[in-house]
Amino acid sequence: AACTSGVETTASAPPSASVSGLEKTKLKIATLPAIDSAALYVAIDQKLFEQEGLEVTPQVVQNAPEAIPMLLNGEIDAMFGNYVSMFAAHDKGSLKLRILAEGSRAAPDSLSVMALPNSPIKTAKDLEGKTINVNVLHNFQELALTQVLKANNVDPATIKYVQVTFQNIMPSWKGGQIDAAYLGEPMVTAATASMGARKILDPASGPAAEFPISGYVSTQDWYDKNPKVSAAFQRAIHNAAKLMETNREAVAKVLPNFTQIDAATAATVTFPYFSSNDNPVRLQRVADWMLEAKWLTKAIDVKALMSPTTSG
Amino acid sequence: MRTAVFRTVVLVVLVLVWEAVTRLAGSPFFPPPSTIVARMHAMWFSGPYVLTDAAVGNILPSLGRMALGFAGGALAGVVLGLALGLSARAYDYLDGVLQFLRAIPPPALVTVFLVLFGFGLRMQLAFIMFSIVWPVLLNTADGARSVEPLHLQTSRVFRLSRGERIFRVVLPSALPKMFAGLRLALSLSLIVMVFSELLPGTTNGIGFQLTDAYATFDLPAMWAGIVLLGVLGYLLNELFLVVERRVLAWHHAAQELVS
Amino acid sequence: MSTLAQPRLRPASHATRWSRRAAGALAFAALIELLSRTGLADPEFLPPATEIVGRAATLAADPAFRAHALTSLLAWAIGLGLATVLAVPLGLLLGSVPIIDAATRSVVEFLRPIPSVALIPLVALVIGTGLQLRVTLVVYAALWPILYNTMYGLRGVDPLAKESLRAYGFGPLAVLLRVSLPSSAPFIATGVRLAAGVALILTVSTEIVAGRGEGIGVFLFFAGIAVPARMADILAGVFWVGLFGVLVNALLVAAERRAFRWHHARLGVAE
Amino acid sequence: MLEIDNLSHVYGGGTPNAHHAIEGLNLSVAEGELLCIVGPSGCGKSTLLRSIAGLITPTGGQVKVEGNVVRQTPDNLAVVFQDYSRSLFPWMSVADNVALPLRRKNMDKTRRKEAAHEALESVGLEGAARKYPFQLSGGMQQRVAIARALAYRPTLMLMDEPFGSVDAQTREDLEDLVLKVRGHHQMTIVLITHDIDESVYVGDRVVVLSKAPAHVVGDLKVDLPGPRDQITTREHPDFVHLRAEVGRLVRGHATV
Amino acid sequence: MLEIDNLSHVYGGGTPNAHHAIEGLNLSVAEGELLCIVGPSGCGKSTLLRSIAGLITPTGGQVKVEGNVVRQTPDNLAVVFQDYSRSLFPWMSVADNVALPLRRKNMDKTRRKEAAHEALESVGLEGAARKYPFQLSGGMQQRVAIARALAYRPTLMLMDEPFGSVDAQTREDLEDLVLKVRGHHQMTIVLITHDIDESVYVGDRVVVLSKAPAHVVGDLKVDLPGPRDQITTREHPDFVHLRAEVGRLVRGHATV
Ligand SMILES: Nc1ncnc2c1ncn2[C@@H]1O[C@H](COP(=O)(O)OP(=O)(O)OP(=O)(O)O)[C@@H](O)[C@H]1O
Ligand SMILES: Nc1ncnc2c1ncn2[C@@H]1O[C@H](COP(=O)(O)OP(=O)(O)OP(=O)(O)O)[C@@H](O)[C@H]1O
Ligand SMILES: [Mg+2]
Ligand SMILES: [Mg+2]
Repeated sequence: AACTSGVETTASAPPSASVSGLEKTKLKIATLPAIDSAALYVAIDQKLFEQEGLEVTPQVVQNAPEAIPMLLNGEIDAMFGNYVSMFAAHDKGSLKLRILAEGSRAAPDSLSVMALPNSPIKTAKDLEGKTINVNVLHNFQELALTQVLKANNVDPATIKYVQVTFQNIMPSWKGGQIDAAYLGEPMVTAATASMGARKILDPASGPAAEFPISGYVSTQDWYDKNPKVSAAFQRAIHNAAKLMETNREAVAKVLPNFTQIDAATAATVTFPYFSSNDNPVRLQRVADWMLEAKWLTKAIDVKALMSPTTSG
Repeated sequence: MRTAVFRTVVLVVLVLVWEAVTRLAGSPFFPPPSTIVARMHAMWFSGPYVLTDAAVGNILPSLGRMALGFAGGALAGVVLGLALGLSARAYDYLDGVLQFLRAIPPPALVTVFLVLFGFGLRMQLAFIMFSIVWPVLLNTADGARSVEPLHLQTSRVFRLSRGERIFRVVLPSALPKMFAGLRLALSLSLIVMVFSELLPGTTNGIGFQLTDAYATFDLPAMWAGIVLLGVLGYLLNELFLVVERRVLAWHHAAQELVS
Repeated sequence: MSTLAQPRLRPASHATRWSRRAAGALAFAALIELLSRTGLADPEFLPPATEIVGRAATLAADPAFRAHALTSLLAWAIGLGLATVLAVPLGLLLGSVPIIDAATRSVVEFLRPIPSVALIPLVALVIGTGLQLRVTLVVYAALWPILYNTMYGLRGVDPLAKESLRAYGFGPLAVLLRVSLPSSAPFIATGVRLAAGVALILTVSTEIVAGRGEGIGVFLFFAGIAVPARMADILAGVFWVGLFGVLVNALLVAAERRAFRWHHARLGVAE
Repeated sequence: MLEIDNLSHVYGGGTPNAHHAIEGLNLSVAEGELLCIVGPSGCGKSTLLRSIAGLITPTGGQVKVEGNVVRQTPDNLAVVFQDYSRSLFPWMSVADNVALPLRRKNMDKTRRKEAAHEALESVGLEGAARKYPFQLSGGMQQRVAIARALAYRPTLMLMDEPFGSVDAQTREDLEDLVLKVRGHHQMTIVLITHDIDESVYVGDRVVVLSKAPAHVVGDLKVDLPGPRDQITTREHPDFVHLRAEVGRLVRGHATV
Repeated sequence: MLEIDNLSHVYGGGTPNAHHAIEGLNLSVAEGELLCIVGPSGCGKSTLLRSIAGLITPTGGQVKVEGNVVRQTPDNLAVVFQDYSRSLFPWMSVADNVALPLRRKNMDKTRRKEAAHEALESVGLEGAARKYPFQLSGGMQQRVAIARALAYRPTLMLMDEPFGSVDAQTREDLEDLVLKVRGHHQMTIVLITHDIDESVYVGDRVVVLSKAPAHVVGDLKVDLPGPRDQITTREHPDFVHLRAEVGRLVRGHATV
């Protein structure tokens, strides 16, 4: 209901018929070298974009904020980014956000707070007052963990977060400079297998279960100019996600193309959930928690930034 | 006096142009200077004794890191530069390795630094020193190598000791070039200080605030950091020039013969 | 080239000098090997030198890595070239017209300490990402050493040399170009050598943060996000960067020795 | 040709170390004249020369060359500096050093080269053209500086102790060379020297300066029969007399 | 005291520009002697001095000072360089320049200062002690270099055209000063000069060098009655004779 009429007309059209009338057919999308952006690659691999009449070129960037200038000056059409960053940018007016399609949600065991085998940390309670790494401060890792800690009767304010880049997590952890490591896949699998690390807490559990992490976004401006392309894009991503639910191999096959995960690891890691439909309710949670953490200056109505799911 | 006026005029005009252009452009990425200054005031200079807690907790540690790193790096640069400039042996043994290290981008070595020095201040200082030592080293070596031959011969004839030759002849003649290196290193140390505050485990500092501001898209805060760095750079440079004018008084006076 | 040491009857031969150089490099490699093998530094994060060099050798044969390297070197070369072309005239201007130096100093000194990390998003927004981003940042950083060495070099010019030309009726510009510039050229060249290193560092560092898929920095970044991080790859990449730095420096030094033979020969007189 | 009017110069004016180098100096030099200046060490001779060349702005009075007040270096002027070794450009060969000022003369490259070689030959340095200044002895460097000035063919030539570092024989040859060139090319020459015999031998006029602050204490016309000759001129009774006279003036004022 | 044995020096040996500066030069100087060296410009005098001071390693032959072959600068040696202005340290005041070498002499600071001021006074520069070298005239700089060497009280003093840039009166005073100091402190002095009169006046012996490559072409003992005096000595018939003799030798070999 919140959507413009233009979107609704597109929405009612059958996928195959929408080939004609697209505002443009060549898209450049910034993605991250992480499992989360797999749906885009599966959609390319399985020719789902082709079916929609789109030709999508992925542009791997090293972090999401880096892509925002590219989005703003038109070097790319859309990007894959985490909601916390995107909402923050939207809130500060750096970007008029438009969510094209949901991407990934945290699956159980795809994120994990872990301790080394000989660490005194055994339970969630032991985390109190400890130092934990995050990839970027004030991001979804902290947001989710805060909720889970609260649910476990741990005061989240006592946790000391330090920003540690990916590559330096292991040396810092081994060197005792962080007490517990906040890991994502494939590090969770690797740390369990090679170091015997113990899982203390799943940050994607309880109140933060199926926590939405990242999605495909563009600017409102771009969306207004390309409503049909947006719908087609959304359909292809959702179709890919649907396919991935039942077909692990389809994912494992594309991972080595854009991540540093080899085929063997790809077969064992825990995947996040790939969203096959858009759901403003679960996404609203992220915005609300950010507001609660005072990371936003005002509430965001997430639904206004999204389109209803148009695929099957 | 005339230059002071001129300088102020240039500065004021540029700031006004900046304000006008950013207001016209209206891009959130380029807030006008008035917004930035207001933000700086709110962040750092509105405390009970001018400075806020955030200023005390971030600016001071940053300056401390910078000062220590600069001092250490400058000293290492002067010592190594003299060694390389004066001794063919030291040059042969060390030059290759130093040129190798000089080309290495410090960000690529963070893990190695982390393993060798651990989290925190030690690693940050190592990082700053490693980055700023080069301009001092190369310019000192150049200076030490281009001492007027007749000065060296004079000191040899009068049998000055090694220490006297270094401190009373080589060092003073290398000083003008060394100062060029030190001046480069000074602003570099501000830059590298910012980088060092992105390193694993940092929890305060101007650089930390600056990157955190960008990560949360608080662009006025990011610009506040940039402007603060610029102002600090300017002030430190003025201080540096005062020292330089004193130390190199003979050099400047001798130069003013012409014009 | 020792000018301070007492004259030795025979200056060290080429063979001695090269063997010393080799000894220095080997000692450095041995230090790393030792740190790693003894476990003083965790070999998982600092592999032994032999492994790094071995890995570097295989990388050289890897077309993907060669493509990365080529991209980086291109950005480096363009950046350094532009920086030199801009900084020398600017240095001549600021170094010879004190009023301009004084008037612009606040602006220049204000701009100098702005770190490239802060500039990346802003520059990217204005001129886009890709080669132009890297080159811009490289130029921005590599400008300063050349600029300052030019300015300080001008101050070291013998006033009598300048007077000599002025006395023949040459104007300030002619004196600047015919006396001040050649006289300070060796020091400017040192500035260029400094800038060459700065440019290399900036190229790779920018790529690590915002490489858009190409460049040694991107290679390093991807090696770093692998699980576990491919430290041997990272350090092998670093090895190539360092080696390139050594080569470029050696080339520039050789060029300096040719171009400034008058300078080196005169200084060598003391031997 | 050259008119010096109540010239004064103070170094470091306004500071406690202010030094009065010249005070109220008046002097005029006619076209084609060769004026020798003698005076005690540190009196202000080089300062005077620098003022004439427009290299310093005197703090008082003025210098006129061909009727124009000197504000910057006058045209067609050449200077041989006292500190000749520093006035040569170390990055150029000797020949290039000599040829460089000729760029002001609208000569093409080959002509410049020729002129430089000619000048070097005239000072006995034909063999050193391709050497660098640091490869020359002190006296040879001094001769390069002289060759550079001669090659330029100025209308006004200023020479600051130009023959101080060469042996007796070469010195005489150079003195005669200057006299010859002056005659051929109608130069006006101001030559500072400490050698009293020399001042009388080459000069049309000898001006003696007092110790600092410098002013004129003696101005003697040298009326010796020309052309001058190292042997006969120096034996001429007028020469002996003038030389004694100049000697008295210099000595009197050096020790006052 | 000083023994020079078949000395040769080639600059740039092995290159096509090799220059034979000295060839097969033999010379010995007795303790306390004042030896003057004269010779044409560029013949190799400064090169010889540098070899004695151990600043260059001659390509052939050897120099012995007090019986020891010179490999590095001998103890208690002082040099007044021909290029005096470059041999002063521009970052030090004149007094500091003179005092610096005295650190080798186990003097405390005040003694060093005193000695420096004394030496400056003796060359007539008591007023310039706190100035910097660039603030002095050429002749004054030269006198600073002389003062530095004198203050050092060396046993062997090498002087390369030390009085070339000062006026006639000061020159005579400095000549007498050197003679006086030599007498008081038992120095051996080797003095290069282009002034033939000076060589005879101050020297115990005058050695004339040929043009490059330098070797000895004349070695004259100066047997004038002491103490020497600027007026009487120069009028002495032996002086006039010797001076003519030296002149002949120099001229003969300068033009060969
Ligand atoms: N560094 C050098 N390289 C090459 N040749 C040199 C060098 N120094 C001196 N010479 C040459 O050696 C010769 C002797 O030089 P030296 O300075 O000893 O002469 P000199 O007798 O002192 O002359 P002068 O009276 O002019 O000072 C000169 O012809 C000079 O060109
Ligand atoms: N840059 C300067 N600053 C201060 N004083 C100076 C400067 N240059 C020269 N003087 C002083 O001015 C006086 C005159 O110097 P000048 O060089 O003109 O003497 P001069 O007559 O050429 O002496 P000389 O025969 O020794 O070369 C000297 O006493 C000197 O100390
Ligand atoms: Mg003078
Ligand atoms: Mg000589």
